This record gives sequence, structure tokens and C-alpha cells, in this order.
Amino acid sequence: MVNIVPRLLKDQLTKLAEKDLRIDGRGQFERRNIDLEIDVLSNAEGSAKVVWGGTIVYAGVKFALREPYPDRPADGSLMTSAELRPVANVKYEPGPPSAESIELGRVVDRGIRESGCIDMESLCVVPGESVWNVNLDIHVMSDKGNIFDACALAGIAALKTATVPANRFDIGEDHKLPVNKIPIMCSYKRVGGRFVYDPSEEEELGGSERIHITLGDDGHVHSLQKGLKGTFSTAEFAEIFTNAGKQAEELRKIVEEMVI
Amino acid sequence: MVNIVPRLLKDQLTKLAEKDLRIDGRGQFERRNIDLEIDVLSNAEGSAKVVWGGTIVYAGVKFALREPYPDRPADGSLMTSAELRPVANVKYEPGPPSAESIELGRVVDRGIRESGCIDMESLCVVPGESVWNVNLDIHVMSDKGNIFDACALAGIAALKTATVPANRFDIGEDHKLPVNKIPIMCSYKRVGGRFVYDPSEEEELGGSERIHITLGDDGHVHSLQKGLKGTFSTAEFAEIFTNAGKQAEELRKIVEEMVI
Amino acid sequence: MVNIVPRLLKDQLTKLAEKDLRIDGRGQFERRNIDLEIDVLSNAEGSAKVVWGGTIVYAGVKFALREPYPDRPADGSLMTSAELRPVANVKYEPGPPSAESIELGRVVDRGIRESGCIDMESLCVVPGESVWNVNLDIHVMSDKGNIFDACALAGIAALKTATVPANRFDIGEDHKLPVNKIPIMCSYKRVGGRFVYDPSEEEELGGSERIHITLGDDGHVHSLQKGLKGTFSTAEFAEIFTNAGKQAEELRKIVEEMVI
Amino acid sequence: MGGYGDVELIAKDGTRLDGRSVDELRPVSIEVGVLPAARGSCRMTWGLNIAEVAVYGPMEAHPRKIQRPDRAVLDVRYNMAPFSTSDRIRPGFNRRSREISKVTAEALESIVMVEMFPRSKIRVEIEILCAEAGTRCCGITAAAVALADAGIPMKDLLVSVAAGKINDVVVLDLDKAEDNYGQADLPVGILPNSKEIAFLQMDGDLSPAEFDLAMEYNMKAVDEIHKIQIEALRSKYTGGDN
Amino acid sequence: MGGYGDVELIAKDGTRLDGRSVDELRPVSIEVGVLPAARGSCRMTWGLNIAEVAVYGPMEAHPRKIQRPDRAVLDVRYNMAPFSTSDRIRPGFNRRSREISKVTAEALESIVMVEMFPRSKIRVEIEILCAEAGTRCCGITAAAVALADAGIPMKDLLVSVAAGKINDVVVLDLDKAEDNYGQADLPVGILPNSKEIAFLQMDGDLSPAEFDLAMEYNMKAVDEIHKIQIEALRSKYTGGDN
Amino acid sequence: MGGYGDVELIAKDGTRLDGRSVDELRPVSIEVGVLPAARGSCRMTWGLNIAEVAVYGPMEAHPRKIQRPDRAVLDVRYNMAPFSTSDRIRPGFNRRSREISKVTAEALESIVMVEMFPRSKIRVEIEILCAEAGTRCCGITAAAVALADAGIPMKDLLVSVAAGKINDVVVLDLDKAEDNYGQADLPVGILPNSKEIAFLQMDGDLSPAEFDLAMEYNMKAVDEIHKIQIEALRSKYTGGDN
Repeated sequence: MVNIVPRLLKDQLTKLAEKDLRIDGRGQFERRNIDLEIDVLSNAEGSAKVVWGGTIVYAGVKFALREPYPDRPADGSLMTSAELRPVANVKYEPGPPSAESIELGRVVDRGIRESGCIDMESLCVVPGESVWNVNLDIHVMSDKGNIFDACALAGIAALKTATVPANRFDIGEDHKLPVNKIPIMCSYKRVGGRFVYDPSEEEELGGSERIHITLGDDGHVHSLQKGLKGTFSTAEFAEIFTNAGKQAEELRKIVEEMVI
Repeated sequence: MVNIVPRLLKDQLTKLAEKDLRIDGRGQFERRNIDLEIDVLSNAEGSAKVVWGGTIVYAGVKFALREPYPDRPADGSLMTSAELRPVANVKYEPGPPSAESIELGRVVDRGIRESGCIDMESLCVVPGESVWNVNLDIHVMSDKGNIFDACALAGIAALKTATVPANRFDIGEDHKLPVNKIPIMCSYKRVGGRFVYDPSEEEELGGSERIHITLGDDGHVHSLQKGLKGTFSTAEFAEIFTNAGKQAEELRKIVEEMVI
Repeated sequence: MVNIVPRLLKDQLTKLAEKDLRIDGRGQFERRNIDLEIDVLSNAEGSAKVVWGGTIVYAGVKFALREPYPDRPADGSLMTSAELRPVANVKYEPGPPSAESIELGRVVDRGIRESGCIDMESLCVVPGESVWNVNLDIHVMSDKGNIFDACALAGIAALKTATVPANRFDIGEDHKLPVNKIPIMCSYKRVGGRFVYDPSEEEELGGSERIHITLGDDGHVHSLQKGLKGTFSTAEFAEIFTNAGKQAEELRKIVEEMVI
Repeated sequence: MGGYGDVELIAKDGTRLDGRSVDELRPVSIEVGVLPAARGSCRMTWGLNIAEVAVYGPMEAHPRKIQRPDRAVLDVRYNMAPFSTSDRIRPGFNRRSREISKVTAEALESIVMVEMFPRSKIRVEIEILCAEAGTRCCGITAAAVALADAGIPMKDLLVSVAAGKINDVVVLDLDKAEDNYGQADLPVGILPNSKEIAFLQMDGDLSPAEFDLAMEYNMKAVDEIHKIQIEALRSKYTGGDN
Repeated sequence: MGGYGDVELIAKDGTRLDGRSVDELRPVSIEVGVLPAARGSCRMTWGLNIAEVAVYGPMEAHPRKIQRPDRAVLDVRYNMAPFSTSDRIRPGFNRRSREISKVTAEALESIVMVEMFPRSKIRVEIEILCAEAGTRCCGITAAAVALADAGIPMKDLLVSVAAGKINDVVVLDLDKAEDNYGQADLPVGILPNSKEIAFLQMDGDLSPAEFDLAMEYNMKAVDEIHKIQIEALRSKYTGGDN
Repeated sequence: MGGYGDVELIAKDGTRLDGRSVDELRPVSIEVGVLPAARGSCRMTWGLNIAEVAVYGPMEAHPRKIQRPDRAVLDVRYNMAPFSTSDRIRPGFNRRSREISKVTAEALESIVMVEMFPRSKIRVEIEILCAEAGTRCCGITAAAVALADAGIPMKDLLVSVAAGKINDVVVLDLDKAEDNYGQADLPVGILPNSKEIAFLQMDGDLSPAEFDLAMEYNMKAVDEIHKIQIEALRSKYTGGDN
């Protein structure tokens, strides 16, 4: 499909930016409202639903036993997947995953994995014989902007609520999946010249490059990704890096309050 | 490919229907001639060729040993496949199977499977260790209408003639595959307002919705499928359901006579 | 892509052929310059780089252990692959392998395999338990004509230099892969009416059918392939078959000198 | 159908394991307009099943070879989320979901006024978030509501429901356990006003008399579910007053 | 080629396991016009091999990027039915069938007057229903007859046949056992009138003298098979009189 | 990042296993114009890494749906040869190579004057022939040179390099062993003149202070590599004189 770049939208966003305004009235680093629900899917062993502005994401956790890899006989594994599917927006087409979809899945996965929030050795059942594989599937139902952050949030919330179904597999009592950390992703988009936090659908259409930052509980960075055409300066990065620290703290509280 | 609906053909079929006529001179529930041959493929362990009007279908049976599924340690399996392939008609394109092709395969498979004509426990070799998988492959060579019924007929005939090749696998004597029932599929198509049995290629092109009924030896129904755009009333269904009982009896005789 | 046949090029090649000339000044059976380097890839267990005129090909050998096939418990295996990939020429598109690419891979594979240059029993580690699989991957980096011969040459040279990495797999000392023969492929193309050896990119574009001959050390033929539209006479074949014997001898010397 | 074992699914007095009578539906609820990115949408819960449907279009049909000069095409996808079942299922389409998508599209084409949008495409995305037997009926019923929510002209709604057979007794609306050990399943799609049949499948074993009874149960249930569809649409478009 | 073991395939007097002499073909039969849906068709049995070929077109070439402004393209598919071999083979194309389809198409393009149908496509569907060594030759030979049956103008027919080597002896037309334990296989496609070569493959091991003898056997067989092709076409178009 | 084990990768005096200091690059060399079939090309060795890049175009963008009316699209493929790693890797694209191709294309689009070639496509083929950690940086750096060699107008070159963390120490340019047991990796792509960032990824664990130090090392290395890029281009276009 020929993607007619919406010049008028771009011009409008630029004019607004000159007055430090955004198209939906938010401030530069102001976030849309978030509604987080947990335990929403009865066939999943952990689940969460995030309504982030008009963006809606489900995450579900399923467990399965498998043989460990020979070089790591006591380690379980975590597989995180997130995809851009046709249900989420008119712009997504059916077919094999696009490069955009693959990037989403890998960036969300890295943010969670690299934070070390799950101790892979805690997933060992019998060393060298049997370990848990944790499947975290993130399902975007409605994309009105910033699905990266919504996916990451739904993902960690679903993990935090997950119960290891040991009983169903005849290997002991069900127990909570130990999740030690709450990594939070914060995404910024250049719109009308400067970066804004939590871009809306219009801002994604009329903006340029994008930066995703995943921060751990201690303020350490676990994952970075720059996407789309465009460049930025180290000073610009420093500003949003600082902002991300604040945003992450707020979002971490939302998760903590919800999942106790 | 843009499918120019053949309006003229549709009009003609409607006019004929008003006089209770069909384009090839048949009555509403009259079938084309069927020629059934068996044991036609020397590398298959059971085979049949059906020439049904201008529609030609081969079916071949192959056996293989496999491990049983853990939850059904004494059950073998039957895999039926039928595909719309480019050899059969100018309208079929190469490439991954179309939705039409998948529907054909699944409807033919369900009719045979759900009739219970093969006792899956009779395919057990060593419980928990080794069972037979029966592959029934149905190959359409020429599609001049109503391939569903032709495939189903060739399929059950090939099964009825099949020999389990135990000797070749060093596990005993060859023996007949036990097939207890003869499920028969009867297909109806709305053409010019009313349903006709055994639609021809022209009637498929100029008609609308389609109903497939698979009946067992005792007149019980084992599988139903409505295909294509269109609706029908319960009264219409009752009429063709009754007719299918008669057609199935005749076709079952053809199979019984051929395979003793 | 619509392939506008370059009629002017074809006419020019025909005029040149009438005077027994070729577009780059070579004689009918004259070859371009060849530069063969070995041990060029530090992660491969055997490697070669062939610069054949403007055509550049890398070949790399990797070993892996596998279970033998039940019917040949003492035989290892050789998998040769060569593909037409987008890096090699503007005319190659990304995507699943084209028929041309599959033909290249299979013809190069057959020439090496059918020569019997590798004794499959020499790849046995423990009969019935463990054998070596040899992966010979041929990577075309620049196609300026006659990649078939360049691939075959790089392939056999890489095999001749390969070391079986037994030490890395904890099953003994590293040792040379025994390679008993040097099969050589010679390709001919009908250009301007007659066949020429070692066609250039322009001759491939403006010519017609192609013949590939793989000869063993003793002058026996191990593989033949005619490609593309066109026919030839037995007399024409006899002439190039004789010429191939001479070319193969020269090329075999290049390999022998390089790999001792 | 499975048909395995001698599992007792229904008591002598006709009460089923979950307390329902033979012709009783599981609890059903419908909510309209739940997905902001879609033109029309619907969320339906049916027992433990959860389906959400998004409708996009009418839009230009791409690639051009799928265009029809005299009507819109319905591009329907039925998809089960990986976490929707007890054992995780691999994402992506399989033969089962492709067949269900096809028959669903054909059923919906029978009610949508497709002639009003030549050369165009209407996308219907059915997502099964939680599955407990009867997902195809749940998806079709929700899709009809989502199409209405998108303002697509239709000649009627469509209600899909299934009856089946367990322990040799015909019952309405099989749940998971009943489906696993059942003897037959007869899902239909009915236009609630004309009672025409736009969707029909069946597998298992039914005598003609059992078939008639199963259809009778289905027809009665159609009216119940149709009321819930209407209520959900009215609730959105009249601000919840009725 | 396999080349394994010391299997004795040929007696001292030159008689082969099935009683044939070194330059003798297996039984061959050809029937024309066997598939009603096709424009032209052919059924060929060759030993235990069974091939059926359907020809469709000439028709507009789709997608447009495969069109050639000066000629028709031949869209050839060689396909083995799942039940055609001793061990069932997975349906669908594989690398072997794609290569055979390519060289078959190129051989047929050498005889069809493709210049008469610019921008068009001719589809040739070769189905191997039963396989017993030599299926590619059987398919090519049958395809040439099916093209003639479809009324496609051709400058000549095409006959494909293979000679090979077993127990160090050159023989014509290897059967299954001979192919399994053979030392070489040389399939060719020959224009029966001009004796030009339109198709050539070979693998195994042949000395130049063995190659010449194999080609001699092949050329003789071409004439035999060509007669059967002509007879089959005449039989259809003259009502069986000859 | 792996982060496993207590492997000592760096001595008390800051010397690494291969003798480098914390902010020292592996040996780097660049050669321009190495692939005759390409419009522009480059070969880069970086430690044991070998990357070769071919550039084709600008050419008409096919299929038309990828065309952009106001600029060229960059069609970038990052591909690892099967023999490039210790364990052979299956040929073909995987999720990792598709992601690297995407971010590489977006980085290069930030420096190529794509507005000069509306509706066209520029193909950049990055082949990793030998891999020893840092292949994406090697590919991006070589691709920028190959684009320049192809005469594609650019507003600057692009240099990609990574710093990381091993044994809790920030170091420049991880080699294979350091990568296997490292704690963080921060690859960047920098415009050498403006010092703008066109490419950025990171995984592992870095405190804000460690991040700043890693960026400092990266920035210094950019200048070193940029000199080698310029030298290689000058060497081709001035006959090796400088």
C-alpha cells in the first residue's frame, strides 16, 4: 500500500510543537490514562489486560515442561512474543510477520529478559531432565499508539500474577512464579522537532524516529532501541533518559499496587 | 483473478429451473453415471478410481507404523487428505492450499472419520509402542462438478480394498484392513432457486449455496456442511435430507458390489 | 520482472560469432583468468575463494555429528548447497529459492557427489551410532557469468583443504578429510549459433541453451545437465565433450597445485 | 467427536454436570464498541468463552484480484490466542481456523448487503481470547453485532448456536467436558427474523429424530441470544436506556 | 546413483532379471484425451509407471511479471502423488520436483511454437500416479502427446528415454531394482524427426565409450516410442482406425 | 547478554585477554570496490569478522506498493553465511537477521539523500562471511562505504561500533569470548561529522554512569574508524595515493 505521508498532519504537529502543545492537549512528557486488570483469562496461568488510552493489550502466561539444553541443565526458559496482527489496526495486514512486528516482539522480549526478573534456575524441576518453559504471549487488540510500552506493561504484570501449574503436571503443588523485578519500558517519539513521551496514533503517523528505553528497579538500563529514520543528539538522549527514570517509577507503582 | 459472475449462465439455469429442467437434461435429483474401479495403483496398499460424469478421482491408501499418543496408547490413526490441485481444472492455481481446498479435505475427512468405519483399536500393534497410521490420499485429476461426493466415494472404496502390509514391516501376515461401515456423502446445490443433487461444473458456476450430507449405513447423519453464500429454510433441508437417504443407499450398493 | 530480451546484444553476438569472435575478445574455447585462494574463512573447517573473471565465489565446509540412517549404518553424508542470492547480481531477487537456484544447487551437488570423491564410509565414527555429516556451502558473491563452474571449483577446493574437527567434538585427533578425486565441471553456452566455453554475463544474457559436464580424474563423465530452451545435435555434443576433457585437466592442475 | 469412555455427563433427571437442563444455554453477555481502533467491535462472553471482534472497512479491496465488480468481499479471520486453551497453541493460522474463517465469511455474506459496496473489502477479525467449546458460534454471533456496530447495512442479524448429544441424550450448548466426551455437535447460524439457515455444520452421530430435536433446541436458543444482541446494540446507541 | 552392493542384475547371456535384453524397453502404452476437464490430456503407462498429463491454455499469463512479450511461457509442474511410491511421500513440491519441472519446461519450450502466443501461458500438469524408475522420461513423453492433443502447434513431438549402467554393462530403460543398484543413468529428450537433443541429464559414472553406447540405445528406443505416440494420437482423431 | 560464570576476562591492570586496553579497538581494515557485479561494494575485516557489502541501484522499486512518492526506499539485507559461525547456521533469514536488517536500513536512511530518488529502491546486501562478535556494527560501517562507492549522495558517512561491560568494567569493542560472558552491549551508529546518533541498541545491565562511559569510548572509536573509511575510499579513487 502506498503510504501517503500526511503532510498536513506533520505541519500541524510542528506548529503545535512550536507552542509546546500536543494534538490531544497533553504536555511533552504527559502520559495517557492507564487501566490495568489482572487474572482476566481463565485458561491462562497468569494474565493481564492493559487499556492505555485507546490502546488495548492482553498478555497471557502458559507453562510447559521440556528437557533442558545440554549446556544449561538447570535452567528453564522464557519465551516472550508480541505481534502486530490485523485485529489491532486497519494498517496491519495478514500474512507472515512484518519487520515491524518482529522488532516489537524482540524489543519487548529483550526488555523483560535482560532485566533478569526471572531467575532461570528457579524454573528447574529435575536438573538435566525437566525444566519449565514459560510462554508469555502478548496480544494487541487495539493500537491507538505506543503499543511497545503497553505490551511491556501487560507482559510484566501477567508474569507477576502467574501461578506455576505444578499440580496439573503431577509434580507437586501449584506455586507463584517468582518474579524479582519489574522492568518498565518508556518510549519517546520525535514529533514536530522535539521528543514526546507516550506517542498517540496521530503522533506516530506524523512523527519520525522513536526511542525505547527499558529500566530496572535500580534505574539501570536493560534495553535500548532506536527505530525508524532519523537521528538525535546525545543531549536529546540525556533528557529523555532522565525523564524515563521518572515515568518508570510511576508505572512500576501501578504494577505493584495491582499485583500486591 | 477477477471472477466475472456468468450472469447469462445464471439466467439460463433459472429459466430451465422454472420448467424443472437442468442444463444437461437431468432431473432435479438425478445423478450422473458412475464408474468405480479398484486396485488400480500398484504402489498403494489399497486404491480406487472413480469416474463420475467427467469428474475423475484416484484414492490411494498407505500404511506406516508410529508411536501411539500417550493418552490413547492402543489407538491407531487415519489421516485423510484431498486437495484442489492445478491438474484438476483450469480454475485451480498452484501455491499453498486455498480455503476451498482445505474445506474439501476436512469435510471429506470428517465424513469418513465420524462414521466410525475404522475401529482405531484394530490398528494397534503393540499397545503404547506401535500402532498403524493409515494415510488415505485422494487425488482429483479432473473436476467437472461435485468432487466432494466423488472424493468421498473413492476414499471409502480405497479403504475397503486396503491390505495392511504387516509382512513388509516384519510384524506378521498381511491382512485386510477392517472397515465396518460405508459412509456416503451426498451434495446438493441451489441452482435457479431450488436445490439439485450432484451439481455439474456449470451448475457450480451459476448456482449459490451448497449442502454436503454424509450418511451412515443406518441412515444416521455423521457430517454436515453448508458452503458458500446463501441461506436455506428448514423445509428445504428436510427435503434434501430425505433424498440423501435414497441416494446413499444406491451408492453404497455400488461400493459393496465392487469390493465384495 | 518483464525480461526484455536484448535483441541488439543477440545480433551483435551473432555477427561476432560469424567471424569466430567473442564479445570480450576470447576464442571459442578460451577461459577467463582464475584466482584460487584457500583457507580464507577462519570459522570454516575448510574454505576456498574463487575469482573467475568478475565472478567471485566462497565455499566453506562445516562438520557435524549425526546418527546414521538405519539402512546405511556406516555411512556419513555430504550436503552441498549453492544458491542464487541477491548479493550476487542485480537480477536475483530475495525470497524463496527460484527454480534456477535449485538447479544450480542440485547440479553442483551431483557433480561432486557422483564423482565418489568422498568415501562415505570414511566418515563413520561409531557404526550405527555416529557419523560425520559434511556441509559444503557455496556462497556466490558476484555473478559475472559461469557461476556453475566457479561453484564447482570452489566446492572441491574447499573439500580438499578441509580438516575433520574431531578434537572439538572430543572424539580424537583432527585429521584431513580424505578426498580421493577432483571432479571438474565445464559449462558451454550456445552463443551466436555455436557453443562457447565459460560464458560471460553478456553471453548468458544473449545466448540460448547451456550444457554442464562434470568429468572425473579418469575422463569419465559423472554428471550432465542441459538447461534453458534450445536443442543441439549429437555432433555438437561430441565436440564440446572432447573440449571438456582438456579444460578439466587444466583446472584440475590449478586445484592440485593450490592444495598440494 | 470424541465419544470416548463411559463418562456420566447427565443425571437421570436430565440435569447436567453444571446444573443446566437439556435445553439451557450457558450464561451469555455482549458488549458493543469495545475496541477504539476498529470501526465496529464487540466483546462476547459465553460460558467461559471470550471472543472479541473488530470490523474494518468497507475499504478498497487489495490485491485487486480479490475484488468483485458487483459486491464487497468479506475478509474474515477466526483466530485463537495462544493462551486461549488449556495447552498453549502455536500462533498463526491452521487448517481448522482457515475452514472456520471460510464458513463464517460465507454465513456473514448471506446477511450483509454486500451489493452496496462493489470492489470493496470488509475485514472481520474474530479473536478467541478464552476457549471453552463453542468458540465458532461465539465468534459468528459476535461478528454480526460488530458489523452492525460498524454501520454496515445488513438484512438481519445472525445468531449461531449448537446443540449436541451426550450419553445418548440431545442437549443444547455443550460445554468443555460435554464436548470432550460428546457424541455429536450441530452448530448452526440462523437469521433471527426469517429463521433461515446461513451456517450449518455437524459431526458425530445423530438419527433423523435426534437431528430434529437438536434443531428445535437451537431455534429456541436463537431467540434468547438475539434479544441479548439487540439489547447490547441498544445499550450503546441509546446510552444504556431501553 | 546408488551403486551399492554386489547385486547381480544381469546374467552372463545378457538377460536381465525381468527377462529383457540389454536394449529392450519395458512395455509402453499411451492413451489420449483421458481427462475431460483439460484442453488436452494423455495417460502413459511405462512398466509399472503411470503418468497422467493435463494441458490448459494458452491463456493470459498471470501474474504479469511472468509474461513474455514475444512468446508463451510454459508453466510445467511435475508432481508425484503421495501414494505413487513404496513409502508415502509428503504432498507438495520439493527440490527434486522443481528441478524436473524446470528442465521439462525447457525441453518442451524447444518444440512448442511459443512465438505464436505472445504474453500467454500454457499450463502442463504432469501427475505421477505410480512410480517405478524413469518417471521423468514418462512425464516428458506423455506431456508432448498431451500438448498435441490440446492442439498446441509444435515443430515436432518429443520422446524421452534413459539408458544406464548396471553391473558394468550398458542397458536401456532401468527398472526399479536396476535403478536402485545401478551405476549410471542417462535420460535424454529427443525430437524424433530431427534427432536433436532437447533434454539431457546424467549422473553416475560412464566412460566415453559407454556414453556413446548408451546414446545409441536411447536413439533406437526413441523411434519405438514415437510410433506408439503417433498411434495413440491417430487412434483418438481417426476413431481408432489406422 | 550471557553473563554466566565467573570467567576472568580482564586483568587487574585493565589488560584484556587479547592484550587490548579497555578502550582499544580490534584491528580494522576496509577495501572498496571488491565485487565486480555490484554498483558499489566494500569488504571490511574487524578482528576475525569479515563482511562484504554489495549495493545495487537506485532502480525502480518493485513491487509498486513499496514505492514512496517522495523518496527512495532502502532494501537492506543482513545475512550470515552458513559457514560464518562455529556451529553452522541454516541459510535464510531469521528473526534476528530481519531485525538487524530493519534497524540498519533505518540508520542508513538517515544519511542517504533519499529525497533525490523518489519511487526508487536502493538495495544493500550485507554478507557476514566470518563472525566474531560485533557483526552488525561491521555490516553498517561497511554498508556506508559501499553506498559511497556506488556514488549514492549522502550527507555524511556512518560509523557503527559497540562498547560493553565485562567483569563489571566498561570496555570498547567486545570480542567473541567477551561477548559470550559479557554483562552488557551498547552498539551505536554515529555520523562522524555531526556526532548525531542514527543507530542505537543495547541489552544487558548498565548504570547511568556506565552508560556515559560506554558512549565516551564509542565516540572516540568513531573517529578512528572514520579515518579508515576515508582512507579506503581515497585509496580507490585516487589510485592509492594519499
